[in-house]
Amino acid sequence: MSDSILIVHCAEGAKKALARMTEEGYKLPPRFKTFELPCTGSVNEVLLMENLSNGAKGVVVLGCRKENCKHLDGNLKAERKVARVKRLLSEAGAEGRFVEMVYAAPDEGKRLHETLLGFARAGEAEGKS
Amino acid sequence: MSDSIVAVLCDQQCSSKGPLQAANLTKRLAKSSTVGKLIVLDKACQDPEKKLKKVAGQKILFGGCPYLEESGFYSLAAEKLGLRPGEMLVTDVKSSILDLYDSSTAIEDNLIGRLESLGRLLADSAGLKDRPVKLKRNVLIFGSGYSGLKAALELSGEKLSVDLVETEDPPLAPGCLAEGLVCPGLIKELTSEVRTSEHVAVFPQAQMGPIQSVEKGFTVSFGGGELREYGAVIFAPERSEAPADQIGAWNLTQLYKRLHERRPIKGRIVFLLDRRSETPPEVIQDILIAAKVIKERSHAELWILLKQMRVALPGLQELYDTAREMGVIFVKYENLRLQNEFGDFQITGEDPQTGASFRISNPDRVIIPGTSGLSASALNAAETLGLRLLNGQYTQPYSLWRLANESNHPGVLVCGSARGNMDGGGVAADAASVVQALKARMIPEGITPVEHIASVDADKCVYCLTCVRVCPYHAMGKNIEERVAQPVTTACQGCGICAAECPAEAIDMRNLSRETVLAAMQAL
Amino acid sequence: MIVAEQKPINMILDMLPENKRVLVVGCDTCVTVCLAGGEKEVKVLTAALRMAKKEFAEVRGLSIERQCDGEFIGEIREQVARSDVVLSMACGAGVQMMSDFYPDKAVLPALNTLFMGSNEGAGYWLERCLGCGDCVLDLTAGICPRTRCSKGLMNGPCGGSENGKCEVDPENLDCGWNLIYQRLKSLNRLDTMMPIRPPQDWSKSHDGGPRRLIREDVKL
Amino acid sequence: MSELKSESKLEKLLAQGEFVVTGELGPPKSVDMSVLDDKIGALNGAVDAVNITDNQTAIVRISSIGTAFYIMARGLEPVVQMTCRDRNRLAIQADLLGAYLNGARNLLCLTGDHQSFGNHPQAKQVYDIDSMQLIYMVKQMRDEKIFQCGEEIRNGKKAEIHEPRFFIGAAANPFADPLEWRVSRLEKKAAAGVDFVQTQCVYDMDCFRHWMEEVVARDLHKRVKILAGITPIRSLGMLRYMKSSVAGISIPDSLIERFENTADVKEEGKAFALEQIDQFRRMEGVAGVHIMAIEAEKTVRGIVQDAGLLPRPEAA
Repeated sequence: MSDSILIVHCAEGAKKALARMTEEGYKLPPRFKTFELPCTGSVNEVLLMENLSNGAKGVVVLGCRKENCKHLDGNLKAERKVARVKRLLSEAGAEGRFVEMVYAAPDEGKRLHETLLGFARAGEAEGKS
Repeated sequence: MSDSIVAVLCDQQCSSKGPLQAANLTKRLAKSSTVGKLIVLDKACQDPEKKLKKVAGQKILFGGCPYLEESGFYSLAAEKLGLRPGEMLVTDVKSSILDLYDSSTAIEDNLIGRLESLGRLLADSAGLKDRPVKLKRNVLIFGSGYSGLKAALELSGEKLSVDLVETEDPPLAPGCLAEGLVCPGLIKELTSEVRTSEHVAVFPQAQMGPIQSVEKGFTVSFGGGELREYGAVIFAPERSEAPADQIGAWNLTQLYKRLHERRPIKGRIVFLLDRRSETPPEVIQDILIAAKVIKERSHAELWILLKQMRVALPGLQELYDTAREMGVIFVKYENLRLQNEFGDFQITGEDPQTGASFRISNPDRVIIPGTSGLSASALNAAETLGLRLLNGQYTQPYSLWRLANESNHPGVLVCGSARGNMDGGGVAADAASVVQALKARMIPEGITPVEHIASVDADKCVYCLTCVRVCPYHAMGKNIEERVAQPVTTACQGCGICAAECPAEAIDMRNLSRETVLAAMQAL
Repeated sequence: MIVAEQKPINMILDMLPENKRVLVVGCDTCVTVCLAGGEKEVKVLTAALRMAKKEFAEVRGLSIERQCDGEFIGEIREQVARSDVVLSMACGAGVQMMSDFYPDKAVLPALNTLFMGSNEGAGYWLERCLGCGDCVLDLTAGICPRTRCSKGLMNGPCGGSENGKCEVDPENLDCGWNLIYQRLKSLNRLDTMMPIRPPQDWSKSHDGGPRRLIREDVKL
Repeated sequence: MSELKSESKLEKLLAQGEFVVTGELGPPKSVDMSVLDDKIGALNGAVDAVNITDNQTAIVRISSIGTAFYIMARGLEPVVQMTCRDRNRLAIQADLLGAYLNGARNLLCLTGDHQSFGNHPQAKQVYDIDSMQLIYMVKQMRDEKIFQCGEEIRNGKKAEIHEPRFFIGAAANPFADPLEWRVSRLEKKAAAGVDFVQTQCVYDMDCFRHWMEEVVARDLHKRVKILAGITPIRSLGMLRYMKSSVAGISIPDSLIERFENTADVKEEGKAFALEQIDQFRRMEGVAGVHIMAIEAEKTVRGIVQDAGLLPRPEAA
């Protein structure tokens, strides 16, 4: 297992939130990788599970703010997939891997940065213990 | 066309980073299975045509700063290099790579991973060869109120034929005529114009079934089982205002009605705003106009009590000032109490800015705007037609990324009251903007499907209809003869939700197939 | 269709032997349509097993057209030969066919097979047929009393019918007999509810032993 | 007086035109006989016959038939309740033969509460036949002298026929939905061969009256003796619980109000029961009352006494 954290984000609000984050000067450690999809609604369990089983430490699904999905409720659909994968991981006892859903608006650079770093820190703490 | 991908990076140091180590990157990229060539451009924004001529006709992965995208540089470059959608991929390298990571040693790794990942996506993509689809040149308008009539007339002027459907009686503008809210002279004028227009057909008291997306627009079923085809649909239903929540109070509809009938409104009048929720600016504007009319007609004492006092609309400040000049008393309140003891009615509260308390004794009339939304029959119609509702009230989802008049059916536009609380001027402007959006859809060249359109592998499809159920745009249909799901390419918005939900993995998004996406993610 | 749901992964892990080669086999028919055991679910389960706390020598996945038909099961002979355990994501019929075909392999079920039913909308399936072998839908307005009534009554609603709901779950479960009554009423056929229906011939159901259907007209 | 169908005292009293009173006894959950003896003492002489419930609300208790033998030995007449939940047609017929052999003469045919309400919700339900089919089966055994399968009830081809002759009862619920079909359901039970019914406990007198009017209009009261159900109100909580959580019981708001505004709920409950008995006695088609004082058998005698229905008549 590598320590990389994959951020799968949509091409709308979440993309803009990431851009805003970098514009504001908040930086991510290199273990974070980003990948763009048209909408987080196109994320499913296969995509999350295969990324994790292929070695990613964690996958963060980053979507638009809840009521703001361009495709109506793609982000909410993604949240349900993330919830199922969380359950699968815990049932399978797949320790040390995680999956999270994050909603971000394009004006939330700082908060997004804190949230993402939080996942990295939580992962590290787990690794040490 | 050569199979290898050409990566082009801009190295103008607009961002704070140092120059790209082009030679080093090229060396490392040589191992790549997808990216064949790397070109580092200095100041890509300045005439790259010459520099890129050599690679014209190859698939190009372009990376630069956000300015390139904003300035329309990419589309210009694609045009000049003769690249169709699917043959060029662009990425905001400066902000998403160079600025994202604090460790400068990691930048190179990330950049390579990124080029590799996007290179895979591009390598497997295909240039778009879709022919634009021409929509049928007729429009269905649901609702014959002010905005419906206005839109019908504008469209008929464009030689588009319009079917105007009204479920109530009389067949044209029943709501407006019943309430007399909008100037009756104007309504009469519009209705007679519509009646005489050769391009507008009126369907009184029609019963409609669900709207179904098809390639050339929509089919709509009518009462007798008749199926008609349209290029576009406008949903312009009836709005209604809920009664004021205080007994004896008026809502705005009741107030307008009295104003319209020129019945006197005298004495101490209190507009009580923000009682339940924040009052939208257009309502404040309405109230100021009403206040002005009342003041002009009688010696009323007018109070406007607000909690929020948002001034957002252009011209509102002006109205506000005017009203002040007229002697309307504006009070911002907190801790408001309404007391009614044996007919002795008192409104008390505090002004949070001054801290002073105020008391209004025995007002002659309290006007509390009710929440405004679609009427019950309009909501019913929206449900029947398959339109999604927002907060159970409006058909236009509240989203930063959607056009103001889009419904969840691409090509079904919502208009007037279906978009919320609007005054007369707003409705007219709204009708005009819907007509504009619709004309853009019906341009003679037709509409081109989006790049990441869904495609169904007929061999894998088990015809379970999961995709048909989950598509937010009703863009997935059934191919009854082949027994497979079939996307309506003109309605598909390329969100990929159907592909994610398909249990047989039979759906792929064009230029974004699941194998490519996974491989690209691995490349990171 | 046959409706099934996945067993929790920890239960699947409990039955799988450690350090063996596992082949996860999906079925492209009913269980794909009810989103329990199609190609997508095979991939999800395969990935989950690879990450699980229990170690396996190998986890691979594939899906075949129908696990209730030997023709298709035979097609994966080689893949099965290269593994120690087959984890079937088909209904109970498929699991049994699979173990009939590969008697020297452990064939384990990944699903709980639930019922024969319909898809009532995204994420909602409803039992509609018991397979009792003695259909009475002609008498009950096309609504099966044996399936839709919690007690499988045959002669009208019991006293637990309130506001059209069944007392067993008054929030979510329709009273089957109320549905029948209302439909018959609207068809003006309430008279069909009055004759006393005799006790059912359960020998045509499972109570007559595992059922076999043999049709001479289509035999080879 | 028409010919009697059984040797039941209950049938005789009804045939004599007496306003009968039946009670109900829920067998205990253990073989602690003292509880049973207390209940027997409370009901002995206060009612004409006593229903013995059959695993009521799907909770395991002493069997209905076993308890019936016990109370018969102590001078009470049982009404054996028989549900379709736990037995198939073989077990039911065998149990009926056994019950008859030991002297039981009244039978109440019920569908039975769903097992999900009881203490074994994981149990497999039977429901091989339903209450309607049960009624018809018992009637066939008595009048046509055959088992459900059609065989005659005798030990061999040359042996005499000895059939069990039960006075057949059933439940009727005028308050469940669909309301307008409830009289038809009674009519169907009458056609199946039921001799008497005991109704769900009545709280909504208007609804009950309406149902009775329709019953009388269809002459069903002449084919089936109707005993109106009464469960005395013992607490406000019980009343509210029944309104909110028990299907097939109708409780008008006015009744809840009445009990909210009373100081002594138990006294008021008794007064209400007495009012009801008074109204039932004057209502056309009602042949008696069935008092279901669940786990409060002690209160029955007082109610019957104050209603002026003591002492209970003897069968001629």
